[in-house]
Parts: sequence; C-alpha cells; structure tokens
Amino acid sequence: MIEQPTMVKICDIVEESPGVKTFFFKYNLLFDPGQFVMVWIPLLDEKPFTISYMQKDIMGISVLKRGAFTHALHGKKAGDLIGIRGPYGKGFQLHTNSNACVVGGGIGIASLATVVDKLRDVIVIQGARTVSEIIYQKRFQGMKLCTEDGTAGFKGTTVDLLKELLKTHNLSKVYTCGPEKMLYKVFELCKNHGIDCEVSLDRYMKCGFGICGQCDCSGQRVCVDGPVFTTMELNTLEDFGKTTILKTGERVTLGNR
Amino acid sequence: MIEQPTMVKICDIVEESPGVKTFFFKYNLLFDPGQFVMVWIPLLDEKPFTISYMQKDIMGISVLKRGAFTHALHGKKAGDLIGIRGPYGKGFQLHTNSNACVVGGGIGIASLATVVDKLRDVIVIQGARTVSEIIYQKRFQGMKLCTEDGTAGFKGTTVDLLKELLKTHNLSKVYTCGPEKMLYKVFELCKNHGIDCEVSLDRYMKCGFGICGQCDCSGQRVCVDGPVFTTMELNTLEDFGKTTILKTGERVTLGNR
Amino acid sequence: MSHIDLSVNLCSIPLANPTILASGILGTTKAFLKRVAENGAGAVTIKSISTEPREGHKNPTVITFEAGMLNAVGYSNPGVDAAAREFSNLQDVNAPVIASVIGTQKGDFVRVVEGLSDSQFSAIEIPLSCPHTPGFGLLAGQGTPEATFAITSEVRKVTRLPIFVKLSPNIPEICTIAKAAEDAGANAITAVNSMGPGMIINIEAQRPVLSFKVGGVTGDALRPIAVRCVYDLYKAVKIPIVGVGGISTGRHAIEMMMAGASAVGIGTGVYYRGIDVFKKICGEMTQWMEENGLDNMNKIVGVAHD
Amino acid sequence: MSHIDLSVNLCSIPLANPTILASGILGTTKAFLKRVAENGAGAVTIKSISTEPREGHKNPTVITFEAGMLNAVGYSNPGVDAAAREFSNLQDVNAPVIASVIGTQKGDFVRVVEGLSDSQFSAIEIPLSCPHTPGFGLLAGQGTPEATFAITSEVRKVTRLPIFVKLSPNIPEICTIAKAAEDAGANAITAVNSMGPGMIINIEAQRPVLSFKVGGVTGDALRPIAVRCVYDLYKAVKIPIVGVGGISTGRHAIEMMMAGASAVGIGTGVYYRGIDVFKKICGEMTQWMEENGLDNMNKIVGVAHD
Ligand SMILES: Cc1cc2nc3c(=O)[nH]c(=O)nc-3n(C[C@H](O)[C@H](O)[C@H](O)COP(=O)(O)OP(=O)(O)OC[C@H]3O[C@@H](n4cnc5c(N)ncnc54)[C@H](O)[C@@H]3O)c2cc1C
Ligand SMILES: Cc1cc2nc3c(=O)[nH]c(=O)nc-3n(C[C@H](O)[C@H](O)[C@H](O)COP(=O)(O)OP(=O)(O)OC[C@H]3O[C@@H](n4cnc5c(N)ncnc54)[C@H](O)[C@@H]3O)c2cc1C
Ligand SMILES: Cc1cc2nc3c(=O)[nH]c(=O)nc-3n(C[C@H](O)[C@H](O)[C@H](O)COP(=O)(O)O)c2cc1C
Ligand SMILES: Cc1cc2nc3c(=O)[nH]c(=O)nc-3n(C[C@H](O)[C@H](O)[C@H](O)COP(=O)(O)O)c2cc1C
Ligand code: FES
Ligand code: FES
Repeated sequence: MIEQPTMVKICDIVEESPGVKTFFFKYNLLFDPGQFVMVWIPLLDEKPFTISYMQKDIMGISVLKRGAFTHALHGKKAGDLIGIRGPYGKGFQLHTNSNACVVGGGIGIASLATVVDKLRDVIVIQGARTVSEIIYQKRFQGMKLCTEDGTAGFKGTTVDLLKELLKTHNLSKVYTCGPEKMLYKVFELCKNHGIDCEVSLDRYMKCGFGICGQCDCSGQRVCVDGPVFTTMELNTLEDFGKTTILKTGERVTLGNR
Repeated sequence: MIEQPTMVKICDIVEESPGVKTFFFKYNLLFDPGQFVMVWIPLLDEKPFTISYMQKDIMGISVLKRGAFTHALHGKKAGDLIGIRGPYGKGFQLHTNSNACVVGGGIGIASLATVVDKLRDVIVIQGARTVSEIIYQKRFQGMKLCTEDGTAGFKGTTVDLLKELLKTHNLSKVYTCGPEKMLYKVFELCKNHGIDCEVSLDRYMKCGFGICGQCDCSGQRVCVDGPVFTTMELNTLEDFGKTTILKTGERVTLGNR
Repeated sequence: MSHIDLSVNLCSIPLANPTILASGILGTTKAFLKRVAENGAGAVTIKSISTEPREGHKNPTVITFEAGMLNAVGYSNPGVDAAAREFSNLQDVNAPVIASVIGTQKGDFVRVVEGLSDSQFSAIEIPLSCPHTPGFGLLAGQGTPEATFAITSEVRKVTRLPIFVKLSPNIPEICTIAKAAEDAGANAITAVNSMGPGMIINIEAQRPVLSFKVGGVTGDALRPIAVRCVYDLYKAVKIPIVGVGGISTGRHAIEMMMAGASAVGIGTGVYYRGIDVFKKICGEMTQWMEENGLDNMNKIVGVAHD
Repeated sequence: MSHIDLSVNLCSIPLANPTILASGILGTTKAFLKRVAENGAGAVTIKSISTEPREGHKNPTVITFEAGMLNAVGYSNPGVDAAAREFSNLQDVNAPVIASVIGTQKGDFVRVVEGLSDSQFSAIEIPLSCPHTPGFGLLAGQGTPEATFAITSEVRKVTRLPIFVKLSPNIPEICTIAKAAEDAGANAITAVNSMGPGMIINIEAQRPVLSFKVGGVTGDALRPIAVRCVYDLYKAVKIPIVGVGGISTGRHAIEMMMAGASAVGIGTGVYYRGIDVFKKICGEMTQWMEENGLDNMNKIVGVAHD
C-alpha cells in the first residue's frame, strides 16, 4: 500500500475509444480486481480510478474524459509523471468455479476488466450509448455488446440484455459496475433470479481511506468498506440506487445516469 | 527494550550489606550481563543501575546508598513502584571456554554478578574498604576477597590481589568494574600480561540512549557504545583513567576513587 | 468487568463512556453517526457546518505520514439548511450528538445555531481554531481572547445547549483564550484542534502534496502537545475539558484524562485502528482499570497534577 | 556517483555536504564533534553555552515516543570558561564548527561570544526559541521580534562570524521574527527548535515522565511543521535557512531543501539511525539525485515553490 502519492512515469498510452484512454505505468502493486488508486496531478486535483490492467509489473488505468481532471489526464504524454496512492477499498470476491457474468455500463467496464482477466471463463456484457463508446473489443473477444442506439450488438440496455441471457443461461454470480440506476436494476434482477451479485459503487471521494466521511452510502464508506458490495450488504443500504453525496456533503437524489 | 519508564512493583528487598540493598521485581527483560536500566522515582530523578540478578522472570538491581537518589531508593518498601527503562548499552562478551577472572571494586561487583552467574567456572575477586562492605558472600562461594584494612581476605587492593593471582594462574580474560583509577590499573596489568580485558565504565548519564552527549569518554558514548569496552577500544580512549564529565558537561580530572 | 464504570457526565450530558467522535471525521451523515455510536462512541460530533454550502479545498485534502496525518479539507459542508435535513430525528443515533458550528462572522455562528435548533443536538461546539481555512478560525483571527469572547457571547444568547469552545494548540496563550470562553459562558473547552499547519512535499513532483499546500497535523505527532494543553487548561479553567489529539488506545485516553480531560475526542484514531476504535479503547480502559484497581473515571481525571 | 556534488556554501562557509549536527545532540565535547564529523556531517554545532555552568533539569530529561522525542535537558553546560577550554584547537575537527550561545540577558550573549572568540568557530548560532528552560528562549520572551532584533544587534557588534538565529516553530509570526533577525544583521536563520512544549504522562505513576514535566517535541512529529516554517521563511527573508526538524533520511533532507533550506540540521535522526546518520543521508541524497538526474544542490533548494 502506498500512503503518500508516489510519482510514476506513464510508459504507454492506448486510445481505447474517442473518449477513453488507458495510461500504463511500471509499478508493482499487489491488488484485488475492483480496488482503486487515487491519481494525483500536482497543483490540480486527485481522483479515484480503478486499476484496469495488470501485466507483470505494468499497471494501467482506463480513463473516460469528463471534466477538468480527466481532460488534464488525457493531455498527458508518455514520459509524464502522475502520482498514485493505494490500492484502496475492498475488491470483488472471485470464485472461479461459478457461472459468472460481468455487466459493465459505460466506463464501468474498466473496473471489471481485471475480473475478466482473472476469471477468464466468464460472460462479459458491455453496454454503451453508441458503438464508438465501446472499449476493449480486442481485449475481450466474444464480449456481448449492447448499445442504446443499436449501432453495435443488442439494441437496448445491459439490463435488457442480461434478462435475455437469463432465459438461456444458468448464472450463479454477476459482477457489475456502471451508472447506479443501472446497477440497481441489475441487482434487483439478480435478486429475483436468486443470483448472487457484486456491485461496485461510485461516490465522490476525498481521502480514500475512510476518514473524511465524504463517500457515505448508508453508513458504509465506499472507499474502504466498498467500493464492491455484495447482495447481502446491498440489501441493507437504503441509499443504494436512491441518493448520493455531493462534494459539499449535500445529499441529492441520484440522476438517471 | 522499554523506551518509556515502565512501573514495576518491588517484590522483595535483600540487604546485602549495611550500605547495599538489592531490589527485586518481576519483569521479563532480555539482557546481556553488563547492560543497565534507568531507574525512575517519579518527581525525584532517574539514574543508571546494572541488572545484578536475573532468575526466570525476577530481576534485581543492587544499589549502594550514596546521595539523594539512592537514599530514596533505600527507603522503598516491597510493594512500592519504581520505573525502569532499558536495558541499555553493550554488555560483556562471554566466552565460556576461557580462564576468566572477574574483578569487582566496591559496588562494581554488582555489574559483574550476572557474568559470574553465566560463566560459573570463573575466579571472582571482590575488593572493599572493609569487611562490612563485602556483598554476595553466600551468592558466590569461594570468592577471593580483599580489603584495604585487612578485615577480610587479602589486605590490599584488587590490583594487588590480581597480581598475586597471576603468579600462579594463567588467565586469558579479565572482566572488571569499579572505581576508574582501579580499572585503569587492572587494564594496564592485563596489558602487560597479554590478557584480554573488558572494563565497565561509569559516566554521568542522562538519556541513556546516545543522544544527549552527557556520557562522553573520548568520543565514545558510555551509554550506547559502552559501558563495557574491550582492551582494543580502551587503547584508543585517552580519557580513560584520566578525566570524566560532570553533570554540567564540565571535564574534570578523575579523583582517586 | 462489570464493576468498572466508564460513564461520565459532561455538562449534564450523560455519556456511556468518555470517547467522543471528533468533528470532521465521518460526521458528514446521520448514517455515519449511527454507525460510530454502534461502534461504541460515548458521543459523536458532526462535521462543522457553515451558513452556506462549501466544496472545500481540492484533493489531496488528507494525507498520512510516519507520525500522523495532515489535512486541509477546507470545511466542505452542505450548509445549514441541508445539514438540518440530514441531521433530523437524531434520537435514532444511539449516543448524544454534538453540532459543530463555524462562521466567518459572529452572525454566521448565530444563524447556523438557530438553523440547527430543531434538531436534537446535545451540545454546540464552536471551533475557533482551524489553522488552514481562509475566512475561518486562526486565519480569520478567531483565536484571540477578544474574538473568542465575542463569538461565544453571541452564541450564548441564542442557545441553552452546552457550548464547547474548541481551541488551537498553536497558540501560546491557550489558557487566556480558554478563560475568555469561560467568561463568555462556554460550558466546556475542546482541546485541541489540529496543529501547525504543516507541509509535506513530494520530492519527485517537487510540490506540496496537499492542494492547499499546508494542513493541520493530527494523530500521534499531536498527542504530547494536546496532553500538555489539557494539563495547563485544567489549572486555568473550572469548566470541563474534552481532550483531543492523537488518542487511539486506552492508555492514551487515560493519559489525556489524567492530564485533566473529562472526556476524549478521537479522530485520526479511526484511521489507525478502524471504526471500532471506540470499543477497543473502552475495552482497554476497562482492563487497565481492573488491573490497577480503579473503578470509575473520577479516580482518573486530573490525577497527574501534584 | 562522482558527478553528484553535495557541497554547499553557507554564509561563505564551505560545507562538504548540507548535513549539520543540530545543537544539543552529542555536542558536549570536542571528541564527539570529531566523531560526528568523521561520520559524515558537513558541519557540527556544539551544545548551547551560557556564561555560568548549569546542571540542567533532573532526569528524565529525554524520552522517546511513537512519533518522536520529548526533551527538557534544561541547557546543562559547563559555562563559557570551561567551554573555551573544551573547544580549543577546533581545526582537529574535520568540519566547520558552529557555536551555540545562550543567555538570559543581552549582555550574556555578548560575554559568551567574546569568551569563545579565541576558538576557531565558523559561526555563532543564537537560539531564542527554547520552549522549556526558565530564563531562556520563549520562557524569557526572547522569541518576540523586538527581543530578537535587540539580541541579534548586540551580538552583531562583537563578532564578524556569521550569525545564525534559531527560531521556534510555535510562534505564528515566525516570518516577522526572522525579518527582525535579518534586519539586525543575522546571516542565516536556523528553523526550527523543538516544538510545543509537550507532555507525556506515565499512567501507572500518574505523573509526567520528564522531571520538568514538559519538554520540546522533535523528530518525525516535527517534520511537517518544520518544512512549512522553512517554506514560509524562504519567501520572507533573503538570508539562507538551515532547516531542522525530523530529518533522518535523504528524502527528508531533500524535502526540507526543496522547501527552501540551504542546509539541514539533524538531531533526533541520530537516535533513529545512529551516529552515521550523516553518511547515510548523504548516500541516499546522492542516489536519489542520480536517479532523478540532478547533480548539485542548486537544483534542489527552494524548487517546491511555484
Ligand atoms: C472507486 C471509483 C473508481 C473509479 N474508476 C474509474 C475508472 O476506472 N475510470 C474512469 O474513467 N473513472 C473512474 N471513476 C470516476 C472518476 O473518478 C471520475 O470520472 C473523475 O473523478 C472525474 O473527474 P473530472 O474532474 O474529470 O470530472 P468532474 O467534472 O469533476 O466530474 C464528473 C463526474 O465524476 C465524478 N467525480 C468527480 N470527482 C470525483 C471524485 N473525487 N470521486 C468520485 N467521483 C468523482 C463526479 O461526481 C461527476 O459525476 C471512478 C470513481 C470511483 C469512485
Ligand atoms: C552504567 C552504570 C551502571 C551503574 N550500576 C550501578 C549499580 O548496579 N549499583 C549502584 O549502586 N550504582 C550503580 N551505578 C552508579 C549509580 O548510578 C549512582 O550511584 C547513582 O546515580 C547515585 O545517585 P545518588 O543521587 O544517590 O548520588 P549522588 O550524590 O547524586 O552521586 C553520587 C555519585 O554517583 C554518580 N552519579 C550520580 N548520578 C549519576 C547518573 N545519573 N549517572 C551516572 N552516575 C551518576 C555521581 O557522579 C557521583 O559520583 C551505575 C552507574 C552507571 C553509569
Ligand atoms: C480529516 C480531518 C478533518 C477535520 N475536520 C474538522 C472540522 O471540520 N472541524 C473541527 O472542529 N475539527 C476538524 N478536525 C480536527 C479534529 O476534530 C481533531 O481536533 C484533530 O484531528 C485532533 O484529533 P486526532 O489526533 O484524534 O485526529 C479534522 C481533522 C481531520 C483529521
Ligand atoms: C536532547 C536534545 C537537546 C537539545 N538541546 C538543544 C540546545 O541545547 N540548543 C538548541 O539550540 N537546540 C537544542 N535542541 C534542539 C535541536 O537542536 C533541534 O532544533 C531539534 O531537536 C529539532 O531537530 P530534530 O527533529 O532533528 O531533533 C535539542 C534537542 C534535543 C532532542
Ligand atoms: S473518501 Fe474519505 S471516507 Fe471515503
Ligand atoms: S547518557 Fe545521553 S548520550 Fe549517553
């Protein structure tokens, strides 16, 4: 575990889609799939990203361009330094002998990528708004795709696709990450089918190690007690799928994405 | 190692002589013969004493009544608490297969007592001014005694007695502790006879762990680099037998005792 | 274990034990307060609330180092209206809840206290001592005896709840300030807030790690300073003292109480030992008291004084 | 390694490397100064000297805790006459030697400086900042801008050696005091002295451990505070700064220098890593500089500033 940001050199950058880049750096960090690091750009900010690649001593994070921080990250070149600390949080519990399915919505697939790497024999569903947002197509061959506009794979949401799948497949475990409204629907669907579900949640984070109280979800610290929660835990989290906490600490109703 | 004073309960007190008491307390401290502890009496002071007894988990220190602190210690009863930290310093190097002799002057014998316990087959010389100052008579049977006034054993000094002994014995190692003028003479005598010598020095001590600079002997910290020094080391210590450092830090010529 | 009584009475607030969650640690939501109370805290303090919402400083805002923690969160909080919504029906929390109230002007404190008056808080804490947020605490001159007196007096007018004034360890005249608070009607002193500020520089980045550059130092590094402050305050004021700074074990808590604290606040300890640090500390205190033949907190508070 | 140059020029005193033995650690005898220099120190400072001999406080005078060290030695020293004897022929010491001079009155400083004028000291350090010795430093009001100016001016009149004024981290106005020293003719600022004071209580004894009850906090606990002080001072004064506080590794030394220090003092580090801490730090600095492509200290001093 790195307590204070350690500067690592970006050794490679891969453009996964117009909006997503993966940044690789040499660092040997022991981590569980689903754990995250805090990424620091000095004088700017520091934000959480899941480790999406681990190959020997090369790690990668896949970053969707959204606001100021991810824009700045996308501007980095190979050779530039970024700070990382972590890994933080509780990752996914992997059971290799189960009929598992991974359901990623949007950039959520990045948090699931090392689950797929480890489990290998697993069904992967990736959902996006449109074909250009799909990533990791070479990495995970045979991935089941769905897009809202039907430009790739199934036309519809990941939840719709999972429903279809359940008609023909007997799943015992679902790993999912993506917009919380989607996560909630996946969770409900699994519950109805008696399928064990592990969900990676997203909350605004500051410290990353369970002190500042920013990342609350019904009394659970998403940074330490999560970000991955199990069906059993989710049953007790009233806020799940309903409210989130802004940077100010204000509680707000979850948006539709 | 205890960093901060730990309060231990005095479980037994033995009067070794009119001026010397041994205080026993339960504590399991790993130490080498010759190492010392700092003994604290809250609101009064804290001073160094060698561990003179070690029996299973019972330790003891033998204390000669001199000034305010040792007077206060002598006033303690079984059941009272004293603070100890340590053990500190470098002890004696014990080689069981050598013809060794232990030479203790005055309370110096206390620092050598656990050497005798460990080596067992060793000649013990204890010197004092007069018979009433002799201690450990039951503990170390067959001890060779000497007194300045001849009231017990050989009449004369430990150095004189050692000289006598060397006429008939082939010693390979001498361990000694006592007034520094005596130590110097023992060291010289051994040097002339080619005998390896280990000497435990006494300097005013404050921190006990090598920071405050109080216990200098020619650039060696008696509390950490000593209190035991070997012949080789003593050869390089110009101050040995000549000067010592007062509590103020002032360098003074060593008195005759 | 049963004959050992850890309970304390702090300004007529009965606490099951003397451990209190310090302000700014997890106290952002009612759910966290409940969880901390379930983990054994005798009382809990919410994260400080101002009139308007504040985003606080950018990240990194909290960082650990060998001897403790450095933070400059910048008083992020949702403002008094959202806070009043979040902290309603506090009877659900299984321990007394202390409101922490901040402001840049005297009137701000009053407005926040009034805005929170319908919630069932057990006390109001006013930290006049943050070393790293412009407009507040030390950076706004609130740490002088005069300002302390003025702010405390204003708050006194609008609440009948016990007022705890939280002081900085940085200020040599901590006792003078505590007396000013006492004179203005404060019911307890919380000592201390984070010290410094301090700075940690990342040498590869060649820049301070915290985005605000400097932050308050807490944890082990702070404990001896906090203990000394409490020891001095115990002689200077008659009102009780909540000792805060570097407490993470039962021994630490007892040390702080022997210096003169009637109860202890715990912040960084949550990082060192987990959310159940409160239970752990109480267990360790109980065991130590048994071993040392003491059965209640009166035998401990202030006994290190001659 | 050969192309890395650690040497610095501090007020025209050439140092082979920026590590300096801080005052009060081992600096009691010339033999210790020699030994520390042999262990790699770029310069060494003697333990502070007053006009008359002082026994200092009773033991315990120095104690360690999780995050550093607490000391109240009480300025024990043999007085200026004995010190002048002890510290003669300083050319035997393989590094520049800095005299540390204390007094309860302005005149005392002058008398000590004059009493030591025949020794070959390279600089005079005047600590106006001890937090735990009655009659000296903070407890005698020497830490104000006025007193600092007055004492420094007096010393300036009687020596042509560089004067280092040593400041306390406790005082919010550290920059004001540093400027007063600069205005009075100081050639460098030593920042910082120990902080606090702090207190550690032994809970079984129910008493403070140090015989003086309180003592200055040093070591890891102090480092972020010291780094912040140096960072602030670097912007406030033009004279060089010797950064002191919690340095025990090459990374720490580089951090302090990036904050703005031209050299670094090391005290508690001797406890953490042994007398050869100086050699170790220099080795670690050299290795880090190699790895990071920097070859001399100019590339490091003050670079953490925007
Ligand atoms: C555990 C975890 C793992 C994540 N992993 C990834 C990942 O692998 N790839 C990826 O692209 N994104 C990931 N994110 C989201 C990523 O942190 C945000 O996209 C990023 O912080 C946006 O910053 P910005 O300045 O570019 O955008 P902004 O305009 O500041 O924000 C855009 C969105 O990102 C969220 N966000 C902003 N700052 C934070 C923060 N400090 N903590 C949490 N959310 C924040 C905001 O709530 C908002 O919804 C993860 C988030 C969490 C909590
Ligand atoms: C490593 C070491 C081991 C020792 N072991 C023993 C022992 O086993 N039994 C024993 O009786 N004595 C031992 N002593 C000596 C013991 O520390 C002193 O006798 C004691 O400190 C006297 O204190 P006082 O207040 O009674 O007398 P004081 O009147 O204060 O002093 C009497 C003498 O003791 C010396 N002394 C006083 N304080 C100290 C101090 N802090 N450090 C060192 N010397 C001091 C003085 O220099 C003086 O010569 C040891 C000393 C050292 C350095
Ligand atoms: C991350 C963090 C945030 C804090 N926020 C606040 C705050 O909002 N209000 C306040 O009065 N004190 C705040 N503090 C100070 C703590 O309440 C406490 O006084 C300090 O941390 C010392 O206690 P500790 O050593 O147990 O952490 C904060 C401390 C930390 C570490
Ligand atoms: C045991 C001890 C004694 C000290 N004595 C003095 C002193 O006599 N004069 C002085 O100016 N500073 C004294 N100091 C302060 C140090 O010089 C230094 O400023 C402080 O310890 C911070 O540095 P560090 O963290 O590296 O120890 C002393 C510090 C210690 C630990
Ligand atoms: S981000 Fe600080 S508690 Fe989770
Ligand atoms: S007693 Fe302090 S250095 Fe030896």
